[in-house]
Amino acid sequence: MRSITIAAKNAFRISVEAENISPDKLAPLTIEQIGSLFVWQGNRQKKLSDLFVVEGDDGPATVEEMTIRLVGDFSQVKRIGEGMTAGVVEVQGSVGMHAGNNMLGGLLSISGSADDWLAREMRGGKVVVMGNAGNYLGAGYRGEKCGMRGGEIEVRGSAGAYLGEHLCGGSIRILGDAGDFAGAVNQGGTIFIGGSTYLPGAEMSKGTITVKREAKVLPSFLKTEIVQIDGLAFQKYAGDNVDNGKGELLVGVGSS
Amino acid sequence: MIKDAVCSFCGCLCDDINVEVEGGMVKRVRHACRLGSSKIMGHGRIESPMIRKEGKLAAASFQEAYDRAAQILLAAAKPLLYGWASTSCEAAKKGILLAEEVGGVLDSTATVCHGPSVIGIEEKGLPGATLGQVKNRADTIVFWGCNPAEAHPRHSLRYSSNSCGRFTPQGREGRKIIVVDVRETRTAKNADKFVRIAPGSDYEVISALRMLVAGKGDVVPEDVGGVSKADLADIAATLKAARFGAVFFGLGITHSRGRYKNIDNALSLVAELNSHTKFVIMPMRGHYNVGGIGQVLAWSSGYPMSVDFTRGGPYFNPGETAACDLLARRDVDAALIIAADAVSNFPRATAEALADIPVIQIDPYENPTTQLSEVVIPCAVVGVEAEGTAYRMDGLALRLRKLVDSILPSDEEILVGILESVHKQRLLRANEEA
Amino acid sequence: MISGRTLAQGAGCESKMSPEFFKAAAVCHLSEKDFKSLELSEGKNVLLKNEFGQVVLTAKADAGLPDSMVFIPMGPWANVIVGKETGGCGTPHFKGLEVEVAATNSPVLNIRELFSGMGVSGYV
Amino acid sequence: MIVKGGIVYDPANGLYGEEMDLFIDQGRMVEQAKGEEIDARGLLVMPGGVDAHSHIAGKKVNTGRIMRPDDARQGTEPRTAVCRPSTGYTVPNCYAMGYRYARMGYTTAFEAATPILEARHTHEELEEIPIIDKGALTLFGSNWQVMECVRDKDLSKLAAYVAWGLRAARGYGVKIVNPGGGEAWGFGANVKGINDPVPNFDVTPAEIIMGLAQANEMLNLPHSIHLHFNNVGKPGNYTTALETLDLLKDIKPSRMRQIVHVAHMQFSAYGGTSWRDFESKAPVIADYFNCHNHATMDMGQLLFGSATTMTADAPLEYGNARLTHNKWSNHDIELEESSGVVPMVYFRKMLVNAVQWAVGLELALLVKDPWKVLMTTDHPNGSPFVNYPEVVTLLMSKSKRDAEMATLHEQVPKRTVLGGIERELDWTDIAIMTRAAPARILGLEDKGHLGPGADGDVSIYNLRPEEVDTSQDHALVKKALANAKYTIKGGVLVSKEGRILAAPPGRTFWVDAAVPQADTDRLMIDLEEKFAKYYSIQIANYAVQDAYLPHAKVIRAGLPVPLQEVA
Repeated sequence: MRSITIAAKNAFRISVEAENISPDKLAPLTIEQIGSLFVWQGNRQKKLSDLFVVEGDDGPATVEEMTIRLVGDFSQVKRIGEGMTAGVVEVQGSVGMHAGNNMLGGLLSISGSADDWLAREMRGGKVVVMGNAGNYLGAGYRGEKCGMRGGEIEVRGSAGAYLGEHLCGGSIRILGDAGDFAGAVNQGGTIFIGGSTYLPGAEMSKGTITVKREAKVLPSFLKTEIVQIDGLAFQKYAGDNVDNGKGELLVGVGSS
Repeated sequence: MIKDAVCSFCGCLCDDINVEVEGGMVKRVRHACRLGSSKIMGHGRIESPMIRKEGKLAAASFQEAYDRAAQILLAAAKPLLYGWASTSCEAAKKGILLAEEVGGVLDSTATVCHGPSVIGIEEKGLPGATLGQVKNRADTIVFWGCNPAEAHPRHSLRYSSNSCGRFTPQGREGRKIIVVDVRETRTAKNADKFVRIAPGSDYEVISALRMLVAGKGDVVPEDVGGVSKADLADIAATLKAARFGAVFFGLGITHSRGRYKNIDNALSLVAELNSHTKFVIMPMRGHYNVGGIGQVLAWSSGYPMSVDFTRGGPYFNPGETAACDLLARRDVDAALIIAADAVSNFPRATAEALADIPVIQIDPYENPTTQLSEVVIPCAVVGVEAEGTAYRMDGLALRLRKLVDSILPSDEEILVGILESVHKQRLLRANEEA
Repeated sequence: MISGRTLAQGAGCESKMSPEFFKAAAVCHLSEKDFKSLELSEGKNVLLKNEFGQVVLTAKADAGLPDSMVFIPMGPWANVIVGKETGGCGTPHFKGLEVEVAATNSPVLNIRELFSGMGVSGYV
Repeated sequence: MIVKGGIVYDPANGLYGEEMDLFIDQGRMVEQAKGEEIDARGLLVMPGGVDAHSHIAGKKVNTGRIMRPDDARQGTEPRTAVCRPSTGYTVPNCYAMGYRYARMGYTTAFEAATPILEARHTHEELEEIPIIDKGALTLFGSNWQVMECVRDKDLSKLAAYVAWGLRAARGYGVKIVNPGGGEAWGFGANVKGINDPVPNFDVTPAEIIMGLAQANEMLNLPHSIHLHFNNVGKPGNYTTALETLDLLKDIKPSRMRQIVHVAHMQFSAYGGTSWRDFESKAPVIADYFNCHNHATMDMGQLLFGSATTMTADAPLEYGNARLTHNKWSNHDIELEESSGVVPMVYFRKMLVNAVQWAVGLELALLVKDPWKVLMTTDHPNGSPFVNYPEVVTLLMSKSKRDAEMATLHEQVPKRTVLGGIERELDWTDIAIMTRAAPARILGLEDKGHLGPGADGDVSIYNLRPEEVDTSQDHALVKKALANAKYTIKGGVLVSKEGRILAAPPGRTFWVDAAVPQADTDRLMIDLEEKFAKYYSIQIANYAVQDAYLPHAKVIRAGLPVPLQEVA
């Protein structure tokens, strides 16, 4: 195994884009080479070592062997773990937008919270967030028909609006609440929300959305039966009928 | 007397304005509404460029102002170039070039009005038409969350409710007007049917209408967003019975809970109505050329607003790259505000972020943004003192005329001045380094 | 609370420093019932308060408004009580905000006073 | 400038692969010149490519961009010292259009459809496209004034209107899209065939087409009518195509060229009664073209992958959107037209798409005379223009076609004849179909050839025509065509091996046709009434102002004056 630590030298006011911080990019490089990779801060292209301190095992290693630990304030650092196929990225604290976007494999774990667009267009691997996630978790890019297609996301806290928009596959589990329009245009993925949400499953055509507590349900969903899951009662709905959708929406009954 | 001038106030771009000019001054304006007349007649202006010195704005020359503006932009890692809705496309073109040159983010006031409409259109497309098509054909018009009686005073007479055309010779009498809003506006008072919906329920109401239009009403509950199912069924039937229907929508729907999803859903409703009859939909654009900056930006960068040029290749993502996002996150370090009053129009906490960074203002008029600007550059008013292109709310391009002379440069000329200063200073720096 | 365009606010929006704009935009519309229940009369002021801020405006009865809803012309006064959150899509929530309304004897701030606390601060 | 030692294909001047030097001076081809030498020894040299049918500018193109940020992000290239930034694949930004055409060795492209009312917008975008020369065809097929002149059988007024409309739009030629259908779509309907009357106007598509074709020849316009048939994109529509073509066969051309140019023939060569029994009718269409000389076509080749369909055929787009459940933009233009935009993905394993792919190739291979068929993809309807090298290699290589066929839906061989076509085009054919013929069909005398006086537009490819086996080495050919070794535009070296070296502005061609004043006077009475009652703008604000064409090239045509060009 190869483990390296990247520490942010300070809190960044102007956000940093660091798509190079991923196991795939770093595994084949030595510590020194890693330091000379590029990152962007606004219109300034900088060396990674200008903004971060890199320490740990020297390379190279395979992607699978690679663990990257991020310490310090990464809340304004975007695109961490973009497109990673394997290995581990461990964020000790919070992370900026677009972490794990286009992720194909490996593990991205975040001990704090994640900003918007976490795991955008994810295809595989696993993302775990101990805190909250922002808007557009596991969603697609603007105008795209597909968001997340595969993999697994777990958020211990809450998630923002448009959770899993255009979801085409994979599963998302939120222990807390989710913002408005969770699972909009779901085309085959699975979403579980431990808390409440608002207007879930708008225009969903396939897939399942389970909301344990409360949800305002759209007038275009057909109320069907009450089902029991793990000893809890859920009201089942079919929809979204505006598009003759065959999705399944389950909303907890009377649990509190 | 200048005939058929184009009014540069709102997105209606009325082009039948007659203006009497005497001794280089506008004496009288005919055909324009109160909003347009007031603009064309002219009022209090910033007279000289100003640069802040020891905390106070002091008069400076244009060249000094350009140089200081260029210096601020060049020093910034992430400058924001915001506004563009009340100026010409020619200025927008130079602005985009400037944003590319200094590696900035360019955003328009669409971000605080029809930005959500743009995102909705990205989801569903826009089934629209030119306004003349509505005038000549529409027998059913829906105003959803908009109030043209106050925001676009001549809209109804020239293009919609009260206009007459080839297949609509009776004008208002031959039309059904439906207004959907949370309050009974002046527009609502003149409607055949006013549908009051609960605030934030637009999405649900539209979903219910989509169900009813498609004949799937059995699923719809008895009350949606404060409107009875019977009422909704009645509206759905009216829409389907139209020979040509038009939906105009405004900030009542883009600013409410649901945002772009509301528009997204409305676009689908209109698309589906076309399986039964003919229907079009369009946003009521506020500032006269907010449509134009969107068009120019789209053909220049591929995206219609909120374009981040910091890395050289355009990147777009409202929610991340829009002016309000960047300011709320304090993720900018300089701003050029042109043809917009960001300080007044942004939420207080967002506007406060502007006080922390150097601001360059280009505007004919003093406003709260002036008060916290580092550089203030007054300009000629496009459509009155300068020529240029603007795009009407339906996307139609018109050429604005120059009615009177001004000693002030146009926005375009000012931006060219700043661009030249950017080049000059960059060359100087390169020489120094060499 | 909802904010939106009015004819008078529109006419003044390119002359923001003018008294006309003040008159047009520093007002708060309430339903007739709410107007009465707050014991307001023509020219009286209301204080609007929420998590984002507070602002004093001249009260106006508006028959078109339902109860429990206030309307403020869009502009700097309304924006004091609008939050900076953009909800992931770039546009702040200008409409549909919860706000507490009370009658007040405090004066309405004019536009310069409104921004007096927001001067140019110490950037470098 | 001297282009040294190239193997030159200039079919318009009877050169079919001759080793020779070329000379350019002050932007034009000349007999002798000095200056910079470009080493083209042994390499394939052709005139700059000419695209006679492409959707590159205007409202519907920009609508495509606005509704497709997903497409824009696919082609992002940062700005350079020479270039503005690029974005997009099927709907590139203006800059990318210029750079990408130039990289392929193309130096001219014509926007295929602009309503007069929105021509200002089109010119704003055309002006922003760097390097290449441009023009825009003007839409007349559902125009109230046109239909009323046709109804009244007032041909001279119609000609006066066409001349007036071209001038107002700064347009190059007469485009007709789904004639009458754009008006019918105003109330959500369509016309079903050339003899189906247009609602409320008492004319048929056939009459509109005939009237405009006759007016076109009365005006002696450089280009013929440019026609998008009725029923485009529908099973069984080949009969509409044949009927329409036959309608026009006896009209006398005013110049040495076709009477009608058919846009994207591929989309109109379908048999069957539904998508179920959908099949190619390319052989029948090709046969008609082989037996008649009054019509030319462009392929409108479809390629698998992403596209954005955009056309003034609005009902077609509504159908596309409903069929594919995709996003849909529509735009009706008062008194003139309608239009629509729908993103599309074409799949190999989808039978309809696979047959469409074959139809385009069949047409180009079965029509014997390459002067009658232009290589296009109806960008971005069939595929974006950057994929032209794929089309060219398919035409040049039977083995490539066979390899592709093997990956398609298994029914394709039963629905098409492509598998049995042995023909492989050679460089002369390609030079005709991508250079000489489009220039001749458009009536651009200084384009598409390398004779003295022609524009100094030359493309040089890293291919040795005397050595390369185009039938087998198609991968090599495709690569070479994608990025010309050198592209010279107006005597300026603009692109080298895919790198843009210079981005001068291109020119915009438009046609100013003279008509008798008396006809214009009669016309103006009608138009003034239309503006007073029906248009939403004033007549004074209608025509495109000269400010929008700072690099205009006006071509004079019309009744009393002989054809001449002025700078």
